[in-house]
Amino acid sequence: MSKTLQETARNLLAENKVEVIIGYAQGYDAFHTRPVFISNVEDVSKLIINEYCTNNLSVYLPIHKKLKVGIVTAKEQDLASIHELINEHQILEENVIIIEAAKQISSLSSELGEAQRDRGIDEEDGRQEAWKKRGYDMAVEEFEKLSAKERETFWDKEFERCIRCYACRQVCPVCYCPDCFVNRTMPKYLNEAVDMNKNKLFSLVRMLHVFGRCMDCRACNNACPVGIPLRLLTKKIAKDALELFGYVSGQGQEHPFSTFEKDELLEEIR
Amino acid sequence: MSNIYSPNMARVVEIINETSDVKSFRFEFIDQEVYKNFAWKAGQFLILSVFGVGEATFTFANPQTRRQFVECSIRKVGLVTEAIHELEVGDTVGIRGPYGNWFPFEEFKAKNLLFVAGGIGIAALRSPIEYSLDTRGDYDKITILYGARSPMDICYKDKIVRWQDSSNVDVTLTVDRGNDEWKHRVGLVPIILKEMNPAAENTVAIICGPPTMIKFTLKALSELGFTDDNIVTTLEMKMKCGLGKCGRCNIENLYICKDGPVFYYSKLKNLPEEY
Amino acid sequence: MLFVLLLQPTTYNLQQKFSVNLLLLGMSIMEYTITTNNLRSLINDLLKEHIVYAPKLVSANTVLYKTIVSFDEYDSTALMTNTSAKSMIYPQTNRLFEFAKTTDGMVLKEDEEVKKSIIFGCRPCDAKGFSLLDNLFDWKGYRDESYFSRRDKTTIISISCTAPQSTCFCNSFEDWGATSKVGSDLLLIPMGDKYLVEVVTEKGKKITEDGKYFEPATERDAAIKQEIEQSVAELMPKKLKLGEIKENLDTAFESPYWDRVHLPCLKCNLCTFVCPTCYCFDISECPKGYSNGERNRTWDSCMSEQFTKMAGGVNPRSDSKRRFRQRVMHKFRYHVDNFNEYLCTGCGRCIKYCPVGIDIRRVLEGAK
Amino acid sequence: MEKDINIIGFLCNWCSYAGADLTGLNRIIYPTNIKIVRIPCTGRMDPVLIMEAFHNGADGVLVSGCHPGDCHYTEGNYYWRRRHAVLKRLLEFLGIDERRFQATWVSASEGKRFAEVVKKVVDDVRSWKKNE
Repeated sequence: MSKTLQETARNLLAENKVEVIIGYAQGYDAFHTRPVFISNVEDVSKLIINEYCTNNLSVYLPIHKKLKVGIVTAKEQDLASIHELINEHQILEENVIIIEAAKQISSLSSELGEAQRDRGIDEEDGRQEAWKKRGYDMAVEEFEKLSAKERETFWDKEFERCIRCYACRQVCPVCYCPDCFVNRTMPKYLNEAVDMNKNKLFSLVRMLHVFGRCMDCRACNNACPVGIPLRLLTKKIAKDALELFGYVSGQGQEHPFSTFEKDELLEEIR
Repeated sequence: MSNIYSPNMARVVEIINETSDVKSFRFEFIDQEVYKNFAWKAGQFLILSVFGVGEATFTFANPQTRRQFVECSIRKVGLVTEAIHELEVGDTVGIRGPYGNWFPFEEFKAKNLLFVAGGIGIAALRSPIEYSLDTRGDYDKITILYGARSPMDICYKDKIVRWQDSSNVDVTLTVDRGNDEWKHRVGLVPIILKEMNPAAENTVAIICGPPTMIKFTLKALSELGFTDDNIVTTLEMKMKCGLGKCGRCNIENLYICKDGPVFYYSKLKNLPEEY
Repeated sequence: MLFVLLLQPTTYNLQQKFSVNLLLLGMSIMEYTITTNNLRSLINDLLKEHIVYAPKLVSANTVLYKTIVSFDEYDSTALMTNTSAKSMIYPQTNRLFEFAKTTDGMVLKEDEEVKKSIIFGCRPCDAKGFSLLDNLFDWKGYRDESYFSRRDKTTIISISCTAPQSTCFCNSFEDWGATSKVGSDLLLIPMGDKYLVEVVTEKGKKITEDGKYFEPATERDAAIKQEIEQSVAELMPKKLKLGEIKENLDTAFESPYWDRVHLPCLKCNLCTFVCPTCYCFDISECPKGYSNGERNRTWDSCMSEQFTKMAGGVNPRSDSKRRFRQRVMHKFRYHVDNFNEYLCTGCGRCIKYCPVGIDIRRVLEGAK
Repeated sequence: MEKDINIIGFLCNWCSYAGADLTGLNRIIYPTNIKIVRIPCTGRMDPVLIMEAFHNGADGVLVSGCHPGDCHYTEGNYYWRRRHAVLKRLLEFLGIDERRFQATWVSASEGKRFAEVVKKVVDDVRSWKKNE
């Protein structure tokens, strides 16, 4: 598998189709990989692809938007993120060549990937399918059954240990704002002093900002050094998007917050 | 105070509007005992706190020879400086310091002094200028070149008149863009400096200003024959503690707040350009 | 003869025997053993007068130093906590003082006396971190009381490592091994159902002075200790040639190496926040209402853009490369120039938790 | 005395704020637990402010704007309705009781309705606080 990938990468570089290949290389041990930037043909042998390729490499695209990049995608979500970034005009489609390893390593079929490239699934079924494929499970529903008090206690305990390293934000492909709201000084939303409430506020507002744009790629969840289950939140916003607006991120639909219908959600606010 | 980060209380006693965005503030310590032990030298800096907003670093604008009060000239650029500009006479602020090193005047004895200031850089050079005027006998000729963006941006107008009146002091003013009433020179500092053509022999150049100005002034000075160990500059960096601990103002292993802010160019030249 | 006699198992009146012991041998025996059960009792005793921090399982795969209320909360199985022990003495948000506007003007109130505390189950790499911080906070004639008020009242009881992780590289540092004592007050070396106790400082001695849980160590214990050291050393990864690395870094500032190596780094603050030695901080204001508030010292990171950005917008370390270089250079070059020691203990957290798998060992080895 | 509840009301400048004014002009009595913040339009409502209010000790938050179709800026409140739906669910997910965060429509002429709304919100928040 890695051999095919290396071959593709070598050809792309040799034919000058890309300036750099962003892929995965061996990490500090056999169970970890790391992102790697390859611009020399000699280095392509570093590229590997296996089930430990967990990073979403599309996060590097807005940073290097001026380069012609070949990017390895290891899962459906990575692919979806790239298309989301193109949709949001953060990167130019012609600057990106996707080396889709997702087909090879995941048991998921490539249909979604095909559809992604066409950008625009309109049938309800397609979206439902995409939603299921990304592996959402039932934990959100189970969590919702808890009482408000139990939920609050749960999150208080989780966010109490947040050290606000902002790894979750930095690894997120759609968190590309050059000036994040937490860094602003006028008004100063977040004080430098770290407390549980403000940690919670940061994550909640981040979730609202990535609502409908989050591909549930798990990058933030994996990055957290203290194991805060951020995936529970990303799954929740994905679920709400589908339930409220029939929306699945990365499918080329108009973002739910940039449009509305006059006769919807009539029961919500009276 | 046991805590090295605790400031001493001081009161604003006078506010002078220098230009549209620069004000000079005069502070007086509430505890006179504190002030007795508060000895600074021209070139050092202090950390000023506005309670509820934060701290920021400023150089002393008046030299140790004129210590009726502590004076700082402050341009409005950010959160803290904006809050300082809102202050009124009688308001309480916190002051801690003095920190950093100072201009090595003992090494300047019997030499000519050339001060080159650009923009708000004059605030950092005012204390060494006034110090050298107060100890006038120790130095030979004193030349001052001060450039600002426009006639409106010239600080210390009344003081400059007094400097000009002192004996054997040559003050040249320049602006980038003049107007009808402007009787002094027009042009960028490095160009005017070359036109002035000061003698490099037995002269120390003391410069302060924005990075681009410093860069070109250094070039002009070397063309005029100034050697690197006869150029002194003072650096600006973001600082939080002033004590060499917070870790942000370093160039290599030097901390600007402890090993600086005053550097000979001969030393600075060998450091990477991370300032 | 006498020596052997004294090493018989004793269960009572230990304290008296100890004093005899010390006197007779004319030297201070600083090694004891303690059984796991006695350790439990010791910690539970100490809990009466101290705040005790110990590794505690807080959620799946997350072990952090937390205040414990009984020995049973201590998680002895975890090799390493997710974040380092530095926050116990140098908290992320450390209040310097409170201020209040009163009729007498602005009044500052510094924090009251801190309570005595114990960090239990600290790994030697974390303990070494404190010895590095000690030097820093007492540097250039300024002694930082907000750090030392806690430091002086904290006793560090370390437990040596039995097996390194694939991210560990503490052995790269001079005189360093699994049973290194730098920074600890007491070092415990696990030996099956008991621990060998090495007394390192006066503070540590105070805990053993009480004596009722301790037994003097035998020659056999010392032998076992050596065996353990040996076996752990064998498991250790290959050493970094730090001397060479420092020499390379001395000339590497302008090297094009940094143009490549920083590329994967996303500039989160993770590596610096989980590090036992990263100390850079910010001083920030936390207003409470119109006239009150507090001033805090909070951790800051050279990885963040705001770290060196000045009010006018000028930033000497504006790009990713410069910030990445600063972190590596500070730890392995600048700090060595100033303190003659590396600002790293080899705990490997920055490698293990880096979201993009940057391995500082590899970065250092490649630097030219 | 037991500390009474605090509610922060974010009212749109054009309808609900005027409605609240009318309540006062008509001398209609309503609970004083609500502190009002005027915002330009519910479409401009920043969720950070709502979280801030909760974290700074507010027991409840009420956001009120023009009825759908009546927005001064034509469609601001439609956008708000969508964002509110998401925010409300997320706040509930994080454990903020649904009674504590409420939204409603009050027009400039509905002074009486505004008093009723505030009464309802205060009652709801009180009932939540009682079980806390």
